[in-house]
Amino acid sequence: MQDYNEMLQFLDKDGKLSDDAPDIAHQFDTLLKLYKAMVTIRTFDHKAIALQRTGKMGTYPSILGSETVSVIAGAVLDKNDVFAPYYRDQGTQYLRGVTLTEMFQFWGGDERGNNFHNCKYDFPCSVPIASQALHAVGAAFALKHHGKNNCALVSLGDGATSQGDFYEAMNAAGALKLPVVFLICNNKFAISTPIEKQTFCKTLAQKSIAGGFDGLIVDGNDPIASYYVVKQAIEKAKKESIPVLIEAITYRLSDHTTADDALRYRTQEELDNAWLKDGVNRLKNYLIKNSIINQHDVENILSDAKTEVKEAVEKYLQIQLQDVEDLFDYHYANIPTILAEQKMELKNV
Amino acid sequence: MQDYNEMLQFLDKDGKLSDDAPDIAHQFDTLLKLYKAMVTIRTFDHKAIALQRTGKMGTYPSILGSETVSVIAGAVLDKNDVFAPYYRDQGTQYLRGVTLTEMFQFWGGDERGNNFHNCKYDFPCSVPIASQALHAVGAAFALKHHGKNNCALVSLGDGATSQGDFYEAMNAAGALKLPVVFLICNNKFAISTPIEKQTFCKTLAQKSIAGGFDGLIVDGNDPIASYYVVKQAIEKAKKESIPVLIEAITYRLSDHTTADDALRYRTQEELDNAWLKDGVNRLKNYLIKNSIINQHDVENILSDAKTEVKEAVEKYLQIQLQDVEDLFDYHYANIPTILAEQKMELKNV
Amino acid sequence: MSSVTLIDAINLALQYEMEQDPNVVLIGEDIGLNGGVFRATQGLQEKFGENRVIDSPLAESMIAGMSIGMSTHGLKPIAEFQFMGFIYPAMNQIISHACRMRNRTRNRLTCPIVFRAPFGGFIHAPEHHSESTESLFAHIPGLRVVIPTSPERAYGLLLAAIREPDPVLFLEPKRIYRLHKQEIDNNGIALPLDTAFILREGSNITLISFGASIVETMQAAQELEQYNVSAEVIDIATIKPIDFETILSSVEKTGRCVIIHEAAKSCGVGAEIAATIAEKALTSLLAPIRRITGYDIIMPYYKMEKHNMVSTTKIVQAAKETMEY
Amino acid sequence: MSSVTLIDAINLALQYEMEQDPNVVLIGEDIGLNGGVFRATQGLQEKFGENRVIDSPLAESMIAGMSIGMSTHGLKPIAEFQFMGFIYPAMNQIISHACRMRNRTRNRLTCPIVFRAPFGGFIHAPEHHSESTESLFAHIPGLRVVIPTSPERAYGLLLAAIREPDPVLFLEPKRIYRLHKQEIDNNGIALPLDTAFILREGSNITLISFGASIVETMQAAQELEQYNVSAEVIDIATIKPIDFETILSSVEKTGRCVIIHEAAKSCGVGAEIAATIAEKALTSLLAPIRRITGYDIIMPYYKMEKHNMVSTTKIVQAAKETMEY
Ligand SMILES: Cc1ncc(C[n+]2csc(CCOP(=O)(O)OP(=O)(O)O)c2C)c(N)n1
Ligand SMILES: Cc1ncc(C[n+]2csc(CCOP(=O)(O)OP(=O)(O)O)c2C)c(N)n1
Ligand SMILES: [Mg+2]
Ligand SMILES: [Mg+2]
Repeated sequence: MQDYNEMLQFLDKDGKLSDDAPDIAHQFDTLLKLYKAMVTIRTFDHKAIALQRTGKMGTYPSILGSETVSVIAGAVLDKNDVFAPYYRDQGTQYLRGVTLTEMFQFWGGDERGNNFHNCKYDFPCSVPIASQALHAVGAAFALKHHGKNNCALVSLGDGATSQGDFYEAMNAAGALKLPVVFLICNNKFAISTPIEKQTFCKTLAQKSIAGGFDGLIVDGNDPIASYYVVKQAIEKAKKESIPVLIEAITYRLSDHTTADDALRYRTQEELDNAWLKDGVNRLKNYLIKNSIINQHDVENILSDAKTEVKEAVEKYLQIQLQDVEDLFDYHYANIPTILAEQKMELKNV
Repeated sequence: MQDYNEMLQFLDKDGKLSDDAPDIAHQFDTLLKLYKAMVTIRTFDHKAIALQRTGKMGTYPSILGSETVSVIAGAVLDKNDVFAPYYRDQGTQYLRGVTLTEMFQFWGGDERGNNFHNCKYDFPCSVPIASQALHAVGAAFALKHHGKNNCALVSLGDGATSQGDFYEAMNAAGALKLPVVFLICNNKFAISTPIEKQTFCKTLAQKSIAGGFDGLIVDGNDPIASYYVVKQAIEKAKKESIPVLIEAITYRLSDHTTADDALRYRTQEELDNAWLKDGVNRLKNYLIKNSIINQHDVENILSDAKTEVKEAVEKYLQIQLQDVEDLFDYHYANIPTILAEQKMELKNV
Repeated sequence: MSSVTLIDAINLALQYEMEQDPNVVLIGEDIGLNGGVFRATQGLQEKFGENRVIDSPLAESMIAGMSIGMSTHGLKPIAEFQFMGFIYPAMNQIISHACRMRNRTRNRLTCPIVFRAPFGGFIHAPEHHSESTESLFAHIPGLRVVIPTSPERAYGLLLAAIREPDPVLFLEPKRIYRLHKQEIDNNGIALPLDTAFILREGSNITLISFGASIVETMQAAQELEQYNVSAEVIDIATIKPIDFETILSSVEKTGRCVIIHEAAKSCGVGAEIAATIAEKALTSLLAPIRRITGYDIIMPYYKMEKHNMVSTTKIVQAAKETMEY
Repeated sequence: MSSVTLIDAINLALQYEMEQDPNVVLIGEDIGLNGGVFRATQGLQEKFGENRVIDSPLAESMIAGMSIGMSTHGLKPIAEFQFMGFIYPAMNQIISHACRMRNRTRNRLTCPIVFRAPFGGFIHAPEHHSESTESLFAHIPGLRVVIPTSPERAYGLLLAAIREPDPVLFLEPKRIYRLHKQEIDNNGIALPLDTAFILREGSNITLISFGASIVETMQAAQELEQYNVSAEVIDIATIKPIDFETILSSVEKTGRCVIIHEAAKSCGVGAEIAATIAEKALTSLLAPIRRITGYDIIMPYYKMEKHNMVSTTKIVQAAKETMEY
């Protein structure tokens, strides 16, 4: 493993595989699994936006354009690793075991969506930018302290690399020699702010130098390179008990959230160009080219995804509202008198 | 100018000047002036500790061991540049025009010590670690905005490089292309925490890469190299309107403050070794070697310094306490009713 | 004269003062081309350029800290925090520096900064987008905290905040950003920063509120008429310093009072108002002071947040109970 | 039994619980070899090793943020902030995460963290070393705030804080760290986290305080005897939640009360106490509630700080005026 100043890519946007491609390029079972997950997430995403538009969900941040690396991180992480997501990590969360229903529920304004039933030790999405990086460092400390050979992976946006917490986390993870993978999803924008206004750095990977450890750049839309890099990073982090940073280059193909209108600050042309690099299509074409799937399979996969999402939506829409008690009951293990009183007060309204 | 991974040094600890030494090595007027200032600051420092020990001043952070680079920064800065000090910057402050009396007064627990009469636009010492870095960036923005060809210089300790504000300042100064010099005084300790526990980085200079700009390392006890590097950095910052970082390697020859006992966490031997590299002695020997001063001059310089410090102490000790009104009158330009009432209340106690 | 919403009024005031004073600059996340997430700064970068409307990197401590350096060196920054829930990374800079610079330098360096932040709940936004933690700031010496509740007051108070030589936290009740329009004259006239507004005169009870809850408070006052209760409504508007003169003389007149705010009850601003009334107007009180506020809980995610909102019904009921006491 | 100071008691409690519970770890600046700037953790690194007594890099947001990750993943971190004046960089982590994790995950992830910080003035320290901003934290849902005022209570309350399954801000009145010694039994018995302490019974007036001001409050109670005033003294000890049962029943008995704290008055914890008394015990009040507190100012540098301190004289005077009302 080495520092990269150049973006690692094996499968280029036109579907050409480079000669030095790693093993994963031929592990078609895995790739197919990844593809299916990506399609599911893209379908989920589409539906989430539709639910928002029809008033059945609130503000939602689409992951369109970053599914590839997001899904891959979920695939590579071990069950006993810890994941500290930001809010645009549906792909990773899905493969960690967060159910689509839980995701709808969370974005639907219901805390219970964070009560993950299949990955009890993952963090919920963090809204305050970069703050979750420190939680990952703390979790990695706990893992190491308890003698586990696991790591914590934290994901962040490009904008997050301007926040103090991101650097404090890198520095501490380095100083305390903790197995933390910093996965930066550089989708080129922080809401409307383009990466050029965010930093004077040529790459975000170089920021890892401030923590004293390696930083790699990968084409986050290249499934082969992303898988390879994320896997290496996680292995290195665990083996050497040391942090690693990955900058995954993607592009936000959607508005920032359903409350945003990206055409205020970027052109349709730029967006159209970015679509040409889309990772999900790239993987699909690669699988077709290698005769792993055909057009018919593609349609089946999509329809399976639709079914899965539809079922999740149905479940979501059937969820009963919480009791008003729930507003009070999760603040403390031992509820203080004043809260108990206020709870009674509300119940009597 | 280039990135240094190695510490720049021209005058080594044994007083040997390297062949490629820059002009400043022969600008003896300047060097003599610097030497005098260093002696004054060392004398001031000594006295400040004595005043603390005798109950005439509170907690005080000695600058012993970092006078060289501190004085040099003050000498190189232009009057219209802006200085944002941390709390161990007596050398720079002195040459900026902060009077010794003002310094005694500040460390003597009196806000009026911050009302600098000769450098009205410099910031006062900042106690919350690294926070002042952002003020320097803001001031640099204002300077540039008003079309001035000046820079802001912020000094920080090595410990300060773990704080988020330090990185946020670097990143913003880079992104906004502002003339800011980050001068890190790496005296090897943050109170008891050695630099090895502070970060996994080999150097602190490399942290500038996270801001996208150059970082240099200099022997902060080498007056020739320090002068050369600080001057180049300031010039570059102004000329290119860009930040630059300097890591000045020194060693804290004193306790952290008068409230600390460094022998709890480091050995006398380590301290004795560090004394061998002392910059003030190094400059003295160099000046003597070049026949700029002789032993007699050395004594005169010291005795002048003592006189200057003594006068400052006398002035300090004669300062009347503030009126109790002063507790209220500097919070707002327009005093709110409640404060006016509380002021009356206190006056009537 | 033009008919504008509260958020339009903010935009107008910003624009007015930027035209008058070349040292006024705006800094914040996405405030340029995008005009801010609520469009408060819409059109201003186009008009005043990137040097006066600065799209900053994403870092709140930096935004506050840079504003400090800008303000001590001749500029008048108006810093936008995207939501009040994201102001916490800037607490150190605000508390330890912006509010202290004047005092620690005995007037030498000062921080004429306006920190703007939308606050309050019930816009169905994700977590951290519904904060009302104004009382944290109302405790901080050296700061002013101002909250407008109408387009007119938004315009006049923001102008005053910008012209004030000290840091002002200007909290904007986002729920009522676009609630209704009002005719305002873009005449550059500021309102005072230490005077509460009597929105409605009354003789039986004083309802004291601020922020978006003013809406429910005014509705409650209206409803109380049915019960022959004449309610006086005070919008305290300046949370620090609070205009106790207006409050006390009203309570002395009515003898009864209900304090209303959206923030959590314990150690909220309502506590200070109640405490001061109890200190200075105890003998005028004909009934205990009531506080109708948010519960001492984290703002629920939006599916349930309405339960934590102050409602007209709750205010009316508290007022009636106070009357019947 | 050993005779110890307040700071010794803290050390003892830390040591006791570290021995009992291998998941208890300490994290902070200079807490290892150096034993912390006040020596609260003296000897603990030697005893428990660098993995349980972690000398952290210098970054408070990091200390709080790491503690969150540690606590959600099986450890019980006790984080030290060197002074309360340096806690502000950690506000975002404390408010937005430590206090919210349980609620937002419906009990799935929890944050049993103790945040320790020395607070209060009059130790002649430089700027930012004399803060009393406890009311900022007392407003935050999900947090507990605890302040001991004797070696015994420091020991028992700290043990309780460590064992509590939720975040506790444990504020240590540094002025009285070494004021006097007390015999304490190192028996691992914790005190409740929601109960005020009646330090002195009395029948004429209730003096309510917390933190170092307890010293002056007790002196005042003593002095008041000369004037035949029998003062009850309550150390509220838990600033959040406050034990209003004890407070209200005392005020109902005495009918008079003075609240004392070092922090600035406006929106201080005293406001909440006064407001609640005014709400729930108005009819018992024979005189207005008085607050004797710091002024609404920045703590002066130490040459003048005494003027901002609560004094026995001021308390006695306020109590006498209250009695004569
Ligand atoms: C501390 C903080 N400040 C501001 C925001 C508002 N905000 C939400 S997302 C966002 C942009 C984040 O950009 P980036 O990190 O690049 O992630 P992306 O959304 O592009 O995936 C901002 C400013 C926030 N959530 N937290
Ligand atoms: C935000 C903050 N946290 C903690 C402290 C307490 N403190 C004062 S000096 C210091 C160490 C600073 O070390 P360094 O930056 O290396 O500077 P030095 O004192 O060695 O010159 C600490 C932790 C502080 N002043 N500010
Ligand atoms: Mg982005
Ligand atoms: Mg140091």
